[in-house]
Amino acid sequence: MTTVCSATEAVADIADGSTVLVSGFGMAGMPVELIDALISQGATDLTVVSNNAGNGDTGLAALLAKRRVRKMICSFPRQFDSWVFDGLYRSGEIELEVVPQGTLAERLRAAGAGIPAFFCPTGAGTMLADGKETREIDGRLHVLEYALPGDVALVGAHRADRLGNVVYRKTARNFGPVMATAARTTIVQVADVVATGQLDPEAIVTPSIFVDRIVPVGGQA
Amino acid sequence: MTTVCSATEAVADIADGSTVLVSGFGMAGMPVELIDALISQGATDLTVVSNNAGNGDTGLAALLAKRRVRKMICSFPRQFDSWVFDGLYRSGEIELEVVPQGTLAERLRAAGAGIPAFFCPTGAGTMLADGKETREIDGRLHVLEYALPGDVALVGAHRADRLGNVVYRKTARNFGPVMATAARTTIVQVADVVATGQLDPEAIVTPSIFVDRIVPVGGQA
Amino acid sequence: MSLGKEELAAAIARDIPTGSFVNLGIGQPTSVADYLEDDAAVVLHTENGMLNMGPAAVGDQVDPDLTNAGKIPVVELPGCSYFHHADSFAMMRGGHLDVCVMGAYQVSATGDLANWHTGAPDAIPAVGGAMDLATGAKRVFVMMNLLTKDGRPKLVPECTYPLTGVACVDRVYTDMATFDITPEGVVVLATHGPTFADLEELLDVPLIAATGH
Amino acid sequence: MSLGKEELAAAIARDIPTGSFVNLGIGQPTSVADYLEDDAAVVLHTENGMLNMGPAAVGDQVDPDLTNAGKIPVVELPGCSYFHHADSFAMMRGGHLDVCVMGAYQVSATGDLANWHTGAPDAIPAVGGAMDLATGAKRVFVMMNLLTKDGRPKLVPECTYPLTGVACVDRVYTDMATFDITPEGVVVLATHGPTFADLEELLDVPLIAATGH
Repeated sequence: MTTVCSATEAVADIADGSTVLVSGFGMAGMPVELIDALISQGATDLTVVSNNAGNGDTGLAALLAKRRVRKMICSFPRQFDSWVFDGLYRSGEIELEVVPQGTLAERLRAAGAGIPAFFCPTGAGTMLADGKETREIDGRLHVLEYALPGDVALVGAHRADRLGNVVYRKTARNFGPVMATAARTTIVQVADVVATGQLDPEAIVTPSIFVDRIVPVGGQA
Repeated sequence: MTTVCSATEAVADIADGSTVLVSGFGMAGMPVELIDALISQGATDLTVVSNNAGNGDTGLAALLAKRRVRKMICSFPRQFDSWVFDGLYRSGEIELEVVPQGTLAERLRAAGAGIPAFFCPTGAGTMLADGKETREIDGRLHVLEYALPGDVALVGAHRADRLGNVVYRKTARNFGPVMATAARTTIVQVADVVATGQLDPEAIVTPSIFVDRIVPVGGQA
Repeated sequence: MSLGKEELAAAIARDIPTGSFVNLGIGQPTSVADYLEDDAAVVLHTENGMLNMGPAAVGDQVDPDLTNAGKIPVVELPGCSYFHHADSFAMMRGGHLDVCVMGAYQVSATGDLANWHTGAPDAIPAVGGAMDLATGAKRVFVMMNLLTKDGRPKLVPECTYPLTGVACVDRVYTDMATFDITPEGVVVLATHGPTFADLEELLDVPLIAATGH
Repeated sequence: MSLGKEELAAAIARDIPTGSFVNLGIGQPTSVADYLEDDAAVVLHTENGMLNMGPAAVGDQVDPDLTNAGKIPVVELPGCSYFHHADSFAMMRGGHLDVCVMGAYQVSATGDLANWHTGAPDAIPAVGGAMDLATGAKRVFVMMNLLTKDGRPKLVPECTYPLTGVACVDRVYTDMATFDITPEGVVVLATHGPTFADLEELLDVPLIAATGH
């Protein structure tokens, strides 16, 4: 059952050592207000799964700067404005697991879909497959990849109804829908909350079954 | 690139021995006009993948009655109105592979997503796992299931734009979207075709990249 | 007095926690929906691709594009959503459903479920979504008569019918008693007519009295 | 005369079949879009979840929720659609993209691609969608200069940089020549300035003249 609450309430029970899935591709879909609340809340020793490793000095980068993250699992940490991560990485203060972007998305989907492992052609024969089980299927080499579940997902979305159904906006959708399925507790920040029945049932992207907490944060709706 | 054409044109090149994916759950989403065209076209020795094995005497049941289908792969062949299939099965005139409904959907999705095989908890320890590779992962037994691609998908949908983007209607969506991704050639029948740009980009369920041929058949729009 | 089918459905409905996401199997379990109170805010899932499914459609409400898993026309409830079959079963297999209610031919003392196939040589096997539900739902409730028509127990030491799932059943609601399948054994939660001793006599399965009985 | 970057982009655009679904990699390959004719009906895919992506947004068009894979704001084209990351990469991995165009550090004579990591000990590895594209697209086009800044060939017998994908490149467009990677070997499709003999001299890779050259 989905509750509508404040960012502070929503992140209150995130424990030290949690695996936190953070949506967004660059800043599009990044749950900035939820991350700010998590920073205030103080949980540390986190593993963060997100496509990038923070941009500029806000959001995920600010969480990293506070040294709350033990390990990043992402596809593309190095960007023109990822100086916070870069510094921590070069000084050996953060672990990094690099995963091809599509494999990252598929491992998250698998976690949400009850598929513990799957064979994947991506990365076969590269250093990202080092040490992994491989198998030739239909004449092609594949890597066995495992589901990547989270304790908590922090998702930036567009709008929700009071029941907890969620829609996204344009390419800000990106990782939100798969991360929402992959965590034990899913927290979604939205620009606004509408009455149940006000969203088109054919166009709901994340049904309420995946959503535990909705945090209205205002902004573009 | 998607073409808009008649049912007869759309099915003209389906070869004997093809694997044909047929959408629908009971009659909801069943591409009746495409199946009728396939019956007229005459292709035989087919493997048909569909949730059920035909209802009454029309659609898939009519194709079966013409003895064009060598093998059915489905989750639930036996229904109150599946007398055509029942007769063929009992007289040994058709092969049957029964697959749990969710595994059927996931094998189709895997085919469309470039995942050749995945571990699945469903059916582990049952007769439907007999002879299949199994593995214990995280303390639970799983079955290795393989992707199920089709040569052709026949999909019943609601509406398309001229570019080939497709939307469905209510629970008639069912297997259409995954089958559309899983076949080399995807043929979609719709009630009507609208101008490109007339469908909400946030609500398109099957993007045009998966659709080869659109067949407007009229009816409820 | 043993419970009638409607009383059984009502008893199950009472035990479903507020706000649960629930799948009711085809046949008898469907009737549980009739006893869910509105304020229980239970959301029904139907595996053919819908959440917040409403009751059976009547008259003009009938729409061939909107059915439940038993192919019976139904209606929408506010806040409903539609999704395709792979997403629907990902929901199930991924452990997102709180409860499913299914019928059964047999349940074993360790929670094995047999409800899809009689094993008869001339039977046409048809599994549908039964294995997915049995494997995926967080809690699997079975709703059945305790005895077959010819008086044999359906709660058994080991299933003789082909299995739907291994060690997947959490609770068994029957006309004569309600049982919890636990790591310690089969616990009799409530009796409807027979005494605990009657049940021990009837069943070839060791029974544990619920605390407080 | 060797081709400038813009001429190279135009040459690639001309070779993309009408109606293709195409992904253009971050950086130089993005410029291929500027040379696609409207009547070619090419549909651009961006892996962050969109088909029928339009050109870069200008002025009021800029919307932080609508970017390409390089995080540059873009606009919609009619018939565009949005989808999540798992669906977007399923599209890629599943072989639904007709063509992708990527840059490269090195391409081997057998079509191995190295374009994500220099292998330098202090480099921060960042693969993004490069491996998915290399593995998934039906045809992989590489767009690069034939030589590094210090004059070493980038079309090599075997890649020395870490691989992005094995035997995945179909065609290599460079400032000096265009090559097809075939089961028979590296075919020189066209030369831009150097002669076939010049290329044989320059590269440590056996070359085959295209039929008709």
